[in-house]
Formats: sequence, structure tokens, C-alpha cells
Amino acid sequence: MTNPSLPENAMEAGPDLSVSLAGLQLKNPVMPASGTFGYGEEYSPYMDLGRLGAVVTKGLSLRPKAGNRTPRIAETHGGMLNAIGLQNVGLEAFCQEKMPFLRQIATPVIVNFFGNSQEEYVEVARQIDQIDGVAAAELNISCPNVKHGGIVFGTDPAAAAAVVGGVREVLNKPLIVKLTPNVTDITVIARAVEDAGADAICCINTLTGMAVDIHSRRPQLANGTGGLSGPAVKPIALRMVYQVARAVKLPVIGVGGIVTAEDALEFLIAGASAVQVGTANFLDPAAMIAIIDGLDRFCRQEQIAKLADLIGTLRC
Amino acid sequence: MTNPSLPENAMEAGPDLSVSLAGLQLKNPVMPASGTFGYGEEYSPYMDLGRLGAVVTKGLSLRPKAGNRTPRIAETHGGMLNAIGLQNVGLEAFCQEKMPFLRQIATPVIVNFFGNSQEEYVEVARQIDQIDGVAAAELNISCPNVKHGGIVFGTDPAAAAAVVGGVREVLNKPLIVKLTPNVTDITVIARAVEDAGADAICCINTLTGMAVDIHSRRPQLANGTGGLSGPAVKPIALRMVYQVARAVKLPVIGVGGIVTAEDALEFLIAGASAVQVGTANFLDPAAMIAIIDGLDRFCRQEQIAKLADLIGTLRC
Amino acid sequence: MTNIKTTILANQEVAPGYYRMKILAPEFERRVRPGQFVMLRALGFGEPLLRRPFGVFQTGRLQADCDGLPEKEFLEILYKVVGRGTALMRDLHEGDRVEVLGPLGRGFETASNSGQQILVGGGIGLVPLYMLAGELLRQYPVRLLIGGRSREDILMVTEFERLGVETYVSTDDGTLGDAGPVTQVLERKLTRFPDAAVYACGPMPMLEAVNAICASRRVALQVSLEAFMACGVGACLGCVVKGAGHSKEDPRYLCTCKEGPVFRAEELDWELLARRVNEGGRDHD
Amino acid sequence: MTNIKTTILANQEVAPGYYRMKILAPEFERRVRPGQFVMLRALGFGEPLLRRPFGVFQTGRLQADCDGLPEKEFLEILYKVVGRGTALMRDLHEGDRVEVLGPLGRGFETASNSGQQILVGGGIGLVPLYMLAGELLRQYPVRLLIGGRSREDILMVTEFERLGVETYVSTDDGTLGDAGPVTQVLERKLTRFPDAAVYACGPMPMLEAVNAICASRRVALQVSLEAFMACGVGACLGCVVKGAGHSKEDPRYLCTCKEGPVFRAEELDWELLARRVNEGGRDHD
Ligand SMILES: Cc1cc2nc3c(=O)[nH]c(=O)nc-3n(C[C@H](O)[C@H](O)[C@H](O)COP(=O)(O)OP(=O)(O)OC[C@H]3O[C@@H](n4cnc5c(N)ncnc54)[C@H](O)[C@@H]3O)c2cc1C
Ligand SMILES: Cc1cc2nc3c(=O)[nH]c(=O)nc-3n(C[C@H](O)[C@H](O)[C@H](O)COP(=O)(O)OP(=O)(O)OC[C@H]3O[C@@H](n4cnc5c(N)ncnc54)[C@H](O)[C@@H]3O)c2cc1C
Ligand SMILES: Cc1cc2nc3c(=O)[nH]c(=O)nc-3n(C[C@H](O)[C@H](O)[C@H](O)COP(=O)(O)O)c2cc1C
Ligand SMILES: Cc1cc2nc3c(=O)[nH]c(=O)nc-3n(C[C@H](O)[C@H](O)[C@H](O)COP(=O)(O)O)c2cc1C
Ligand code: FES
Ligand code: FES
Repeated sequence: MTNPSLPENAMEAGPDLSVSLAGLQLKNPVMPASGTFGYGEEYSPYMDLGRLGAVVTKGLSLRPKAGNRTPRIAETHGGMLNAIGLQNVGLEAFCQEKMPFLRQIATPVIVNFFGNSQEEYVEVARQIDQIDGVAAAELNISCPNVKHGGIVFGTDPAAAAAVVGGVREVLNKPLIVKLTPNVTDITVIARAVEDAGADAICCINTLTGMAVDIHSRRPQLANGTGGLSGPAVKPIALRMVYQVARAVKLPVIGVGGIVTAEDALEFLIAGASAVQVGTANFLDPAAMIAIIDGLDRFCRQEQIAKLADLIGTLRC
Repeated sequence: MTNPSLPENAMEAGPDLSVSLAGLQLKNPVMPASGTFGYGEEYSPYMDLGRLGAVVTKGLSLRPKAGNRTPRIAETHGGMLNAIGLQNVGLEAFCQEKMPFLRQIATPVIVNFFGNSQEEYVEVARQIDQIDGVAAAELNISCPNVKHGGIVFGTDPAAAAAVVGGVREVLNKPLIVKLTPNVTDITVIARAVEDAGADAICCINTLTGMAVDIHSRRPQLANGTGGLSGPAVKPIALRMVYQVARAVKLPVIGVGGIVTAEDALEFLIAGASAVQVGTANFLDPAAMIAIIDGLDRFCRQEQIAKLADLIGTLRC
Repeated sequence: MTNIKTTILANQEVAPGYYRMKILAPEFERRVRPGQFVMLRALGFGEPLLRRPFGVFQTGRLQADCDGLPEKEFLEILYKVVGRGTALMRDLHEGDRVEVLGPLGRGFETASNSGQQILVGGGIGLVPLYMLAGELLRQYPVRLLIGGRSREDILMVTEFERLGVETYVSTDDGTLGDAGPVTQVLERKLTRFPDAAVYACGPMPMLEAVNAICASRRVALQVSLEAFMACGVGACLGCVVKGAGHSKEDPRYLCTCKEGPVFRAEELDWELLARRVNEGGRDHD
Repeated sequence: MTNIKTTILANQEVAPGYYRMKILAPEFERRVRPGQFVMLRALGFGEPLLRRPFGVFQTGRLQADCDGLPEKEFLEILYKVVGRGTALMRDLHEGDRVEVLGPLGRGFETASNSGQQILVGGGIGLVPLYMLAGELLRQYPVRLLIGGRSREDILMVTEFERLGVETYVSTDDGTLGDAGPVTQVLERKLTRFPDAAVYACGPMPMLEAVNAICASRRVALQVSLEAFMACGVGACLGCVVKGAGHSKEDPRYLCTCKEGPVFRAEELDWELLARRVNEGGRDHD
């Protein structure tokens, strides 16, 4: 089904899968979701990374972050909970150890990042802007603001706007803002983020969930709660992408539970300009290649010359 | 496994599964979730309804409600979407056609209800209070307030408090308030509802979701979006029950994705005083009986004399 | 109406994409009526979540594996692979475990005044007509009009003929039997037998055309409908169709699973069936 | 390191609750090292969602079904049914399809200075030691110390002896072999062979005790660890253990899936391993 050795130009005869997003021109709309693809290299034995629309890194912070204790993952019906705790090597090690590899792959690199305060967010953005070979930055606003009682930036429109505005001032690269789904009305946050200067919106991050070990009477995750991802959350993600795509003018990246090309198509039709694949990488390391091939096949079957024409064509 | 003809007193030798809830004494903590069990009679061929902790009816309104057009249901990975549109026979027909049957079953009857305005909610509650044989009322606040721009009562603490307060004034029977999970912080709503006079809290109702037919490019549900339920949502429901149980003094009924006795035990340990079973009734019409038997077995295995002692024993 | 956990006896492809599955089901035979259905699910694997509805194709008995043991009573379904659930069913083998809820719903009424019995079916819609034909044949001659787009869509002609049914095939493209819609044949037959009783099952457009013909000739018609189902017992209200006299103020819904799947034509609101109008709000439950 | 969609050749119970599964896996034999593992999932059924990790028990070849065809290269795992995933694996049959990702991780290093090779294992922890024993035996005599609570926990003694391994069994309750912990035997052996190389796999308390003994005697120890895994390739960071010198400011995590599952004892932070301290915040990813 997948043929990583297919030469680039063999696709030219077929449908045009390219999409444009916040100034980036992507050969197709499929990219990994942050935190599920390491720094790219981990999956290079399983695929030609150059076939992906883009690569998105694990979320980075200013300094290395230790993350949570284990167990960090638990399986649920149709999904998984994770509480990795944003463990990452930190920006400096990222530049030295990970970027040399990433610069060589034939697709744009998007760096996901976070901070624990407004200042940290801005400082990380300033440094990312300087990294050669990074095509865009993806701002994860699902983090608690440790300076303000731990309220999550992304659940409050004012806090979200402030952090996006601050980052915008120092970042010249395209800015993608990734929203948390744990809110009453995601369109309010989306509009706040749009007004504050985002170039694209990515939704959704994980839904907060929990699992209990009934014998030890402890949470299954050492952290207590964790983020739910995988096919279980797809209907929620799809609804939010649909809402956001109608509420803002920015392009939207759809993420949440995408496993197959059919799943990806649902998001594109509902209004997403591109999609990210997370948990599915764990189920099948070549899932994204299968999705790209499936998009190609669908376009051929339905005689769609340009995949981008499908975006937002849902008839309600 | 299930033995509906087991005499009541055969349980006495075994563990005590009874729980008390908002003034009701239940023989066990297991009851159906509203809307998944009809008016009780539909499932009577499959079980002795008297074995249930309680029976909860489909949501009722003042007048009969037509509901949405079809398709009204769609399956998703680990869950289902429904947009029934709260179709129901209306209070009058309920009293005349459904209550005579329900009065005969040997377990408390809880009537779930809703309105499209503050006034309708209060009027329905006033009438329910008069119905002989109804043990308690469960107020569904996941409905849009048609008089106020369609904002959902349950997503706004003030609106939630107002409707609960209004209902409380006319309702002498125990009042259970059922919360929507589509909110940023469910503890805020829970506390508002507690202050306004609720006797118990039930959470969660369905999460808003969507599914798209990629060939017709239409939503799979005629209504566009629908409510997600089933095992897929369990981690979210469990987390919310845990949060609410710690935030309020009221007893909490846990609902969302419960299929097995182990699932029910997770909710009890996380702080629920009782549980409701919804989608699982569709998978196995005798699911609740299997859950009750499983709770009994668990107590025997773990030498727990009184199931209620397990409530809220999560060690974090 | 029971839920049994049981075993697959056979699961075989009978035409491209069509399978027959025999399921061990003691006591089933004497309880099931033609037109009733079961809700089925493989045991053990969590997916797909919901059971799937299938008409009962037939019931019967298989010889026991050893002398002295009782015969094995089975229930048989005939299904077409169309999606996720049926694709997984295709992969099941003899000995795999399934759960069967049923028999469910209301089947065909066969106490007819007339001697003339006309069945109209297309595609997988022939399934419930098979048991019905068997029952009717005990008293009446039975005619079956089978319609489809092309010859590949025409199934089970031999099976019905072996029962003793007179079959008439028509295809839209004329590749088998008469060219044209099955309703052409129906009109001819009804002209000959104006007091016939008609029983139909198949795609909605076919049912609508059959209804239009029967209504104008005041011929008694029973139709078997399909719908998405979650519970199969009338509890979820997912499978409703609008009954005659339905209005927003006085909603007269009928559950396909409980009041159907077989309806007398006059019980239904055919205009609304065709339009499937949204009358309610856009609430969730 | 590839992902193959392949077929089960056999899946048989070998002791109560323990199963051996042979999986068709061409080219696997020459790529796998003792101590490496695979991530496995049944194809078709959506559940369980995540693959499950299993050590490679052995590789081999089966005769082809007909003359002239090549032999069937297989990979074999030995698993214990403990939960949902392994319970579903138990129900799989010959011919069912599975997906296998592997070989993964870092296996045992066998370039030892000493002639004395001591393996210590308990329960399902014996699995990775089996291939290791096979490889070591080409150059050295191998001793295996098997520990368990009771005689039912002692597996595979005959299999190891057939390879030519000298086995020593001990049980806590003395129902088989020596009475007492397996570490008693280890101490005796190390007193006799102070420059032995030790390889251990089993429950964490056993590994800790073995490490304490080896550390105090400065004996080279390799241990194989288990952890919950989602990806198996170092991408999700779900399976980390703390490396020697780990601190909150300078977190030195090692992925069990990639830098392990076999570690040299001195690579690990044994104190933190035992305590599993939470150093991070309570954030989600
Ligand atoms: C009373 C009744 C009796 C039936 N008898 C038979 C039978 O004897 N043989 C048989 O092959 N099928 C029968 N069906 C239809 C059968 O239930 C569906 O084909 C099956 O549920 C599809 O499951 P799936 O997971 O493969 O498809 P899905 O993946 O769920 O859907 C695939 C496609 O089929 C359509 N579809 C799915 N379910 C239904 C449904 N219930 N009604 C209409 N369209 C649907 C969907 O819109 C979609 O396009 C019957 C249905 C009912 C309600
Ligand atoms: C590198 C590696 C090699 C392994 N080799 C083998 C082997 O050769 N044979 C074998 O039988 N098992 C082996 N395991 C363990 C095996 O992966 C688990 O038993 C299996 O994943 C359990 O799946 P389940 O769905 O049945 O259990 P679940 O339902 O997921 O869990 C059941 C119970 O097992 C525990 N558990 C689940 N997964 C793990 C895990 N990865 N580590 C520790 N505890 C766990 C849970 O805490 C729970 O109490 C290995 C694990 C690793 C990491
Ligand atoms: C193990 C794991 C780690 C994750 N780490 C991050 C992260 O560092 N930053 C981020 O923005 N999202 C992170 N996410 C969220 C994913 O990027 C994605 O939004 C989510 O998993 C939903 O997509 P899925 O259902 O396809 O997995 C992580 C998810 C998982 C499962
Ligand atoms: C078909 C269907 C109809 C429902 N109708 C109602 C309703 O009328 N009133 C209500 O409060 N909740 C209703 N619900 C929500 C359930 O009571 C329950 O909160 C939800 O399904 C989550 O539980 P579950 O995962 O066990 O199904 C309905 C759910 C379903 C699936
Ligand atoms: S399928 Fe639930 S009411 Fe018919
Ligand atoms: S299992 Fe994902 S990093 Fe090890």
C-alpha cells in the first residue's frame, strides 16, 4: 500500500494534494501531532519523512523538562491517556542535537513550544525565531500559568490573547496556535487568538480524563489525570474544527483521533486545511503514509483534481 | 450469571450493596441513564426491573416533543452520537400511559425532565411533584434557553443556578441536577447548583460531537451535531465525577461509558454514590444486572461488607 | 425476545459480497415470525460497539455431531458486506461466539382475505420475504417479483423457486428478466389480481413506487423498513418513522424496531417518509 | 526494525495461563538479538487500541506445507494472560492476522570477559533469557537461577536444560527446589565465581535484590526492564526510567523501549527506580 520509494514526480500525474497554510506550501495536508512523533528521527526507519506535509516536534521549553513520574500512559476504550508532563530536551539541546537531522529532511519543520508563564512563552518564541530551518512555530496554550494560580492559558480568552500577542511581537515565522478542547465555547478562544495575531489555529489538544485501578484504588496514571487522545475523541475534535473553521478566517489544522484517510477527509470536509496524526502513529508507525496514499486514492475515485477544493465543503 | 428470580433476602447473607442518595434508600447503586431505557417497560422482557437501584425515565417536557429528523444516531469508535432531539410523550401521556406500569415495579422511579425556558422548567417540576409514585426528579440542564439566544442553561453558572432555584421552590421531592460536560470547569457549575438547592448531582450528559459522511459530504446526523456517549467518554466522565465529588458536599451520580462492574467501581472509588448506565443497555439489554452481580462478586472477593464504604476512597 | 450468547455454525460467501451465517439458536424456530429480525454482535472484541440488525432468513435444524444428541436448531441470516460491522462479521468463523438479541419487532401479518399473494423485493430486501413465502405457501400460491439494477443484483431466484414460488425478474438494464422497474410487473399482476395482498421489502424508492401503485388501487400492502438502530427494543428512539397523521403538535412516531419493521402501508406517513422533514429543534439528548 | 502484517502459525497453551504463539516472520531470525522485543497487535479489530510489547522467545523455521516451497521462518513469543490485550490474544487462531513491529530496543551484550555466565529469572522474565542462553552457550557454560513464589510459578526448566543450561530452582515456599529467595543461590554462585557476568529479568523487587548483590561485589549486571509502552520506538516518552545521575535540573531519562529494555545496571538510577519519585509538575501533554 505504501511505497516510500515512489519518485516525487510520479504523483504529478495524479491528484494535487498540496495545501497552503499560514504562508507555508505543503505537498500534502498530513503531519504528525506534537509529542507523538518525537523529534522525527525516531520514525525515520519506518518511512521517508520527506513524504509528509510537514514534521511537528515534541513540545519544547526553554530549559529541559523532567516531566511526570510513571506510569505516564494508560489505555482506555478507543483511546489512551497520557501524562508525560511535557518532558523535553530543552531548546538548546534541540538546536544542537535534533535540528541537524531535521534540516536534512525534505519537508517543513514546525516546532511546538510552551512555557509556564507569559515571559517564558515569549522568550521561547524569540529563540525559535532564530533557528535556521524551522518553518513555523506551534504555540501550545494548554499549559497552566504558574504565576497566576495555575489557570490554563487556553481556557481563558484574555490570557490566550495575551500570550499570543506577546509571542507575535517577537516571532516573524508563521504562528500556529494550538487550542485546548477543555472549554465551554472554543470559538470564543479561537476568535481571541485570531485577533491577537495568530496565522493558523490547530485544534484539538487532549481532553482531560482519568482512569482508576480498582484494586489499588489509585489513579492509573501517577499524575492522577491525563490527556485523552485517539479515535475515541474524534467526534469531539471534528465538531470543534467545524465550529472554529466557521468562526474564524484563519486556516485550521484538524487533530484528534485521525487514524485513516477517511478520518482525515472528514476533517478536511468539515473545514480543516490540514490534519495532524497523533495516537495513530503508535498503532501503525507508517499510518501517515497510508493516510496520504488513501487521500490520493480517494481523489482518484471521486475524480477530485485538487484536494484543497474539498476543504470546508460540508453541506449542512 | 443473572438470576432475576433470586429472592430479595438471598442477598442478605452477601455484601450490602445499598446506598443512600438524596434521601432515597437504594438497594444498589445501579440505575439506567435517562433516554437509554425508554420508560422502563421496553426492557422489562430482559430483566426484573425490581433488581435495579432505581429506574430513570426518558427526559420529559410539558407537551409531547417531536424531536429531530433521522438519521438520529451514528456509531463512532468506542461510542455513539445521538441527536434524538428529546422526543417524548409529554407529561400528561406519561402519567396516563407510563406511570401505571412504573408504579408496579419494586424500585424507586426517577423522572428526568427539561424545558426550553425557565418558566417551562418550573412548570414541569411543579407537575412532577404531584405525580404519585415518583421518588425523585432529575433536572437536565443541558438544554438551550430559547428565550435567551439559545445559550445552554448548564454552561452558565448563573443560568444554571436560576433554573435550579426556580425548580427547587416548587419541588418537594428530591432534586437531582444533571450537568453537561461541555464546560471549561464543571466544578463551577456544580457549586452553583449546590448553592441553588440541588440534593444531588448527576454527571455527565453527552459531549457534543460530529461525524461526516465523506461521500455525500453531509453530517451523518440529520441534526448536524449530536451527543457522544459510550465507553469512549468514560475517562472524561470519571475525571469530572472526581472533580465534582471533591468540590461539593452533595452526593454525585456518575454516568458516562459504564459497561462493566469494573467501570462502575472506578466511578464509586472516584467519589460517585451511585452510577447510571446508558449506551451499555444497547450493547447488552441485561448489562445492569451483570453490573450488579459483578459488584456483588467484587465485594465478596475483596471482602468488602458494605459497598458504600468504597465511595470516594481514591488515594491520590 | 431473549438475548443469547451462542456459537456460529457456518459463515459462507454465497455470492460476491453476500454471506450466509448459521447460528446455533435453540428454541428460536417456534418463536420467530416472518419479517422479524435479530440484533447481532461478535463477543469479545469491543468493536463495533453497537449490534447490527438483520432479518431472519430462515430457521432449521442440523444433524447432531454424534448419535443420541439432539439436533442443532439454528437461525440463519443472509447479509451483504457494506461497512465496518459487516466486514468484521465476514471474518468470523465456525465456533466463534456471537450474541443474538431477538426475535425482535413485528413481522408480517398473513391472515389475508385474498388467495393472491404477491411479494416484491430487491437486493438484500429479499431476506425477510423468504420465510414469509414459506409460510404463505402452506395456504396460497405465491408470486415473487424481484427487481434490481443489473443481473448481479438479482439473488436467490433458485432458492425461492425451490420453495415453490413463481418468480418474475426484472432489471433496469434488461440484463436479466424483463427490462424496466419491478413496478411494471406489479402493475400487470395487480390488473390481473385486483384483490391481491402485496408484501414488499427493498430500497426506499422502490417501496414508495410500490406504495403509490397499491394505494391508487386500494390493494393491501405491508412493507418492511430499515433504519439505523441502537437498541432494537424501542428505548432509544433512534429508528423512528412518522406515522399517519403525524404533526409537530401531535407527533406520531413509530419505532421501526418495535412497531415495525413491517408496517401496514396505511400506518405510515408516506409524504414525510420521502421528505424526512426536520420538525424539531437542534437539541441533543 | 520493520512493521509487518503477517499470520499466526500456532497459538497454544503451554501451562495454565501461559501461551506460546508462533508468527510467520521472514528475515526476522538474522535481525533479532537476545533481549529484544516486538510490539504486537491483532489486525482488523479496533481493540485493544495499543500494541503490546513481548520479548522474543525464539526464532526458528518450520517445514513448508509442500515440497519445493521454502521453509517458514517464524518468531515465537511466550505470554501470560494478565489483562484485556492478552485475553484477546488467547482467542486468536492459526491463520489470524497480526501486525508485528520489531525487533525493537537494545538486547543483551554478550561480549563478556569472564567464562562464567549466570542468568537470573522469574516468571515470564525467563522469556528473554532463553535466546540469550542459546547464544552464550556457544562459548560458555551457562547457569540459570530460577525463582518464584511456589512450584506453579516455575516454568520452562526442561526447555533450558534441553539447551544445555545448568538450572537451579528456588521457591519461597520450598515446594520446588531450594526454599528461599533466588538471591540466596546467586550469592552462593558469586562466592564461587566472583568474576561472573550476571543477566537478570523478572519482577522489580527481584531485580533490585540482584542489583544490590552484584553492586556490592562489583559484578557486571545487565537487567531487562518492563514498562507501559505506547510507541515502542522512543517517540512518546511513556516508558522512561531514570538514568544514573538524574536530577530535576538535568533530567537523564532513558526510554525502556529504545535505550532498553536491557540496561547495564550502572546506567540506571536504582534509588529513583525504587521510589519512582514525581519530580515534574502535573501537566498534560
Ligand atoms: C430490520 C432490519 C433488517 C435488516 N436485515 C438485513 C439483512 O437481512 N441483510 C443485510 O445484509 N442487511 C440487513 N439490514 C441492514 C443491516 O443492518 C446493515 O447493512 C448493517 O447494519 C450495516 O452495518 P455495517 O457496520 O457493515 O455498515 P456501517 O459501517 O454502519 O454503514 C455502511 C453503510 O451502510 C449504511 N447503513 C448502515 N446501517 C444501516 C441501516 N440500519 N439501514 C440502512 N442503511 C444502513 C450506512 O449509511 C453506510 O452507508 C437490516 C436492517 C434492518 C433495520
Ligand atoms: C520489553 C517488554 C517485554 C515483555 N515481554 C513479555 C513476554 O515475553 N511475555 C509476557 O507475557 N509479557 C511480556 N511483557 C509484559 C506484557 O507486555 C504485558 O503483560 C501486556 O502488555 C499486558 O497486556 P494486557 O492488555 O493483557 O494487560 P492490561 O489490561 O493492559 O493490564 C493488566 C495488568 O498488567 C499490568 N501491565 C500491563 N502492561 C504492562 C507492562 N508493559 N509492564 C508491566 N505491567 C503491565 C497492568 O498494570 C495491569 O495490572 C513485556 C513487557 C515489556 C515492556
Ligand atoms: C504521548 C503524547 C504526547 C503529547 N505531547 C504533546 C506536546 O508536547 N505538545 C502538544 O501540543 N500536544 C501534545 N500531545 C497532543 C497531540 O499533539 C494531539 O493534539 C492529541 O494527541 C490528539 O490527537 P490524536 O488523537 O491523533 O492523538 C501529545 C499527545 C500524546 C498522546
Ligand atoms: C439515545 C440517548 C438518549 C438520551 N436521552 C437523554 C435524555 O432524554 N435526558 C438526559 O438527561 N440524558 C439523555 N441522554 C444522556 C444519557 O442519559 C447519558 O448521560 C449519556 O448517554 C452518557 O452515558 P453513557 O455513556 O452510559 O451512555 C441520552 C443518551 C442517549 C445515548
Ligand atoms: S432502535 Fe432504539 S428505538 Fe428502535
Ligand atoms: S514506548 Fe514510547 S517512548 Fe518508549
